[in-house]
Amino acid sequence: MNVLLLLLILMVLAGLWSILTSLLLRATIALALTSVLLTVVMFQMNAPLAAVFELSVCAGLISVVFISVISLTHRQPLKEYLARRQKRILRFWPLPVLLLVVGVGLSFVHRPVHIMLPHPTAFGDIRIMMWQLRRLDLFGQILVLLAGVYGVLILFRGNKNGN
Amino acid sequence: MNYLLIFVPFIALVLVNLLPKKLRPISSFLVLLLILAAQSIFAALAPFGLIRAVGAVRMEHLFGFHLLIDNLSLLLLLSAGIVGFSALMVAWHSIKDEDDRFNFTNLLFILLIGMNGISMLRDLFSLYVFIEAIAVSTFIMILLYKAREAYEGALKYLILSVVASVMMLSSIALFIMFCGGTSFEVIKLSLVSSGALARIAIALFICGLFIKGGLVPFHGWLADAYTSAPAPVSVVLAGVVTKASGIFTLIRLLTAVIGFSPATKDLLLIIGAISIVIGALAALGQKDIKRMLAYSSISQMGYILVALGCGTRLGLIAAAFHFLNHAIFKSQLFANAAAVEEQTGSRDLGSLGGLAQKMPVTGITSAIASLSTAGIPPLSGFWSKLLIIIALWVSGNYFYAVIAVLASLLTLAYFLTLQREAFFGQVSVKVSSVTEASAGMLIPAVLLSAMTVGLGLVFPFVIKYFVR
Amino acid sequence: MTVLFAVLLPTIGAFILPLAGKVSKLLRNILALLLVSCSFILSLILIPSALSGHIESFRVAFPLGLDFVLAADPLAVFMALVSSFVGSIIVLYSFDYINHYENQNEYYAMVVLFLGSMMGLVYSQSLIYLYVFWEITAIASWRLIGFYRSPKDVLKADKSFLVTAFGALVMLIAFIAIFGMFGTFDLTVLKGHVLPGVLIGLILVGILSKSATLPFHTWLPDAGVAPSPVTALLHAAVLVKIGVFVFARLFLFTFNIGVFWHTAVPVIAAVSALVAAGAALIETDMKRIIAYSTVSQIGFIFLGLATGNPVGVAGGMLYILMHGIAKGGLFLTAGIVEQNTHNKDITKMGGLISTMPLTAVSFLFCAFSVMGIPPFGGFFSKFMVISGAVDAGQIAISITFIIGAFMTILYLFRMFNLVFLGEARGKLAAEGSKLMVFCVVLLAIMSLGSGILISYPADFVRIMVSQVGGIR
Amino acid sequence: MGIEMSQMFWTFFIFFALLLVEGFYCIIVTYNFLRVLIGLELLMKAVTLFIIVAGYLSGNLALAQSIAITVIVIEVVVVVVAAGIIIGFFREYDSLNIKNARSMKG
Repeated sequence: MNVLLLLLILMVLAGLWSILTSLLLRATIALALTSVLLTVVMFQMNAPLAAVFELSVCAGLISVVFISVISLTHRQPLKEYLARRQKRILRFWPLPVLLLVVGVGLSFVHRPVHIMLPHPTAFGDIRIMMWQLRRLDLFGQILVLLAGVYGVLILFRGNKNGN
Repeated sequence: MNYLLIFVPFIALVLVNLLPKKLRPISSFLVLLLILAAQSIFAALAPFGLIRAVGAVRMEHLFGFHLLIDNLSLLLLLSAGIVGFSALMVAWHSIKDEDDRFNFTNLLFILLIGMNGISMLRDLFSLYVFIEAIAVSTFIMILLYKAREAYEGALKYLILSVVASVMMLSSIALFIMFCGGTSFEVIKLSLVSSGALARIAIALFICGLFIKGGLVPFHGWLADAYTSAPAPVSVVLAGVVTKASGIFTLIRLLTAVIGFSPATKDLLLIIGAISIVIGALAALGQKDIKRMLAYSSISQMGYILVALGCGTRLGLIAAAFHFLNHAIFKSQLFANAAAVEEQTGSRDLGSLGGLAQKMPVTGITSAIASLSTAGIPPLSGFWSKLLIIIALWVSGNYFYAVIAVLASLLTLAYFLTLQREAFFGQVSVKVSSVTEASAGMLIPAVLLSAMTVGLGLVFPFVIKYFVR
Repeated sequence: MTVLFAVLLPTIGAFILPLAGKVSKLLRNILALLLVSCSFILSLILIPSALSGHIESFRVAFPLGLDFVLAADPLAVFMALVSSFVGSIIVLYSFDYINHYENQNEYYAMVVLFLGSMMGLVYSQSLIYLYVFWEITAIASWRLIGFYRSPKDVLKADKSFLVTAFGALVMLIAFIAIFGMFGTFDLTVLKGHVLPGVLIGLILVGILSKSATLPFHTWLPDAGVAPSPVTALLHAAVLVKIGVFVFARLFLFTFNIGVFWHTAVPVIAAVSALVAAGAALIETDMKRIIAYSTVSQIGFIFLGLATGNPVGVAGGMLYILMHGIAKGGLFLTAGIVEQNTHNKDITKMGGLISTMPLTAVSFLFCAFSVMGIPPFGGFFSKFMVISGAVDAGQIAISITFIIGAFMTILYLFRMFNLVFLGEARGKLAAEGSKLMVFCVVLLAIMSLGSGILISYPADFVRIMVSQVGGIR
Repeated sequence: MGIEMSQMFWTFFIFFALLLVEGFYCIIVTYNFLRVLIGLELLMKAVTLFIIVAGYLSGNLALAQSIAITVIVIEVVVVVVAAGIIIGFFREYDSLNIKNARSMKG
């Protein structure tokens, strides 16, 4: 439990860093770090399969996507960037305070909750669960992926007009 | 039979993409047209028991998941079939580029599968996955032409859609924790015994659906997305897609899982009434045809919501019937807008005028659809609004009934503005050389307005099938 | 079944007219006339059954109290006869009037649809179908008022649509409330029930907005931008009569209304009659004068119907007939004058009696009938209405209406003077086409004839009134 | 078990809430579409965490994992599509500033 707590605190801090940092590249790295921490949390919670997915897809693939987008779009001169940096602080300093307030405030809430144990018919094994009970989700996933493929085909194809 | 509704389009989609490049666009068009027509006919005739016998074949063991068709599913299947059909017809004539056209058909395939899935699902998370499939293909569809303002519409939609997803997923997590599963039966069974957090989960999910459906506190994205989308896309988007993922899912949840508690009823009535009024008022001030229609959509969805808010059987029937009607007349109005844009190159009401003389078919059909939306008899929109108002009155919500009645006047006012500025009136100089749109654009408009009139005339005869 | 055909022939036939227009103009015109006169003939056939007390009806049962009921009781047959007769003459007149404008197909379709839905309205015995046909007439009048398509016309068409739709929606609320109370829309079932005052008020809003009574009267003079046959249709045959008819149908023949309304309605009617007559006195636009005159005359009809005694109600009913014929004639003569002089301003006309004598005399005959000069038809109806009001003990209101009647004489004579007598202030135009003149002469003779042969309509009306339950 | 379970739930819930606050703050305050996307990503992270926590606490990890995997797949598709849109937006407007997208009036 203590390890989990530490990991979760680190995760929130990494998320905070990704927002506060003024360099987009650093923000991406911080986001990947958040993902990695989430992966470790998942391992701690006995969810290895989801953890592997999170690590490879979120920490890996999404970071690659982000970095390529940044390299394609980010052309800010250094001077402008330094000037902006000062202003950014003004907009973002309330966030840590807000986090602190929310965190402390919520920690006083301790209403008892009744957590329902799984339905007796539920299968404990993830393989059975995924391949036998959640087939429709898989079908839906394929659908989403297909849509994504067309998205890539349409969106990343250059403009026909040549600009 | 049920499985065919999602597998046939899926297999067709895969097969069409394997064809040689030259054959793809035309074959995909024809195949999809055939599927949509078949689906519409199936859904329209099923209540009369003609196809029920065929559909009774049990294939559950083959695939291992449950897809159930009830009358509510047929409603969405029918709407999706009709609207998809019209959108495809419009697309075939308004999308000039072959690749774009092929991409549009492919995405429409995905939308269709998604909507058919939604109509038959009995699991909250699967519902979410299908909604997301629809949403992703919608983002892409809006950007089909990569028009400048479309990026804004798509981005706004994307951001709010992800926020909605977050709400829905949080609620799913809460359901796993407090109800022990995500299928409708499990949730329904344990909802009685579970505490406040399960209710929060319900509220979160409904909130997410409100965003997806563009109801009033969250309606910001809807007008932008509808307006900036290419013509055929806005037909399918306004006609059925946002309704399928928003309102339809809400109806499904209310009837199959949550039930009507006084708090839910109040929420639906209040949000619905606000949507009706704000949507209509916003539409009144618009100069862009599509934007006006988009706000009108919000207003009409408000009607469906207040009908649901009655919590009675009659209210549900009214909501379902208005859902179908809205799919018909709104997609037709967008098809008319597409025809106008195609022929005049403009959607600005200020620069149009007297088009009814230049484009008589478009003019007449749009007048029919407008009046139907405003609830003027004997068109089909009147009957659904009448049912809504009767349902509200009988269930004792007199105040909302009066709002619903008087808001029709606002609806009539903005549609009269639309008719006056665009169709009815003298031919303005800018459109003096305009001709009628091509036959392909007119077929859906004529077909849909024939449905509006026909449904309006035979409605008293078919109502017993609805009431049952 | 005769009832069904009287309704369905024109309503469905209207949509065939544009197709017929593609084939030949003449075919379309003849067909339009046939459809409207068919309703007239079918209504004539219905007279014996209506008077015999064995009322012919047609019914299809639907769930939710939405039964479709048509019945040919004396009130319905009387109204149907008046509107389809005046309507037929107007369609005949349109042959020559409308033939040099665009959108003729739409014109004929809408006119026939208009009259068809009027038939549906008068014969239907269900609140909801009453509302349905009521709104179809609104659609038709919207298209017809905007016939010339200029921005001003279309704006006024929209205005009339919005005002009447507002009234109709308010009325719909009352209908739904009635459904909530009694569980049905069927008037035959609802007969004899007592309505709460609020609902009567709501229905009255609808009725007053449709029949253009104060305070909802402004759309009617504005609707004068429409072609003359259309305004004649609106004023004489269909639109404003709908309100009066529904008043009679609901408050005399179906529901019992309280004593309060027997005083309140005449007061509204009196104010409306006086204000509109005053407006007609100072107006200079020919069609607007006649339009205000309609607003004023409708007040008389309301007075008659609201008195609640046999003489007054019979007077109100006769008034509908007389006013329909005479006002139709006035508008059609105004149409001839307007079309030939290209002018609507009465201060810029004069002396037209020398070039268009038949039109002038017809105008005078119709005007006499509206003024209520014996032996024209209008005299009897006006006399019966006022004597009914006196019988009911409403002396003050009767005196107001007599003043209104004098004002009618004033403004119609003023108009006749300025347009047809004196020296020419504008160009002198020739007589209208033979067909158009024939129509107005026919109406003028009818105005006189209905007075001389008053016993026939009076007998009919007496039988009808004897069936009314709520009359003291 | 009940009290301990409640305590654990509330602990995890606090972190879930904190991540949500971060994400929403980022979406609302920043002017850059890429940063908005980062905010959305943080939200998705929070939700994924919450789903796994739900499975962990209720002992229904198989279901939670399969749901989480599906969510991750959908998430990546959405991010890729969003990236495509953002690149296109940059091509059109030569900037990622959100203020450029305010040309449409509500």
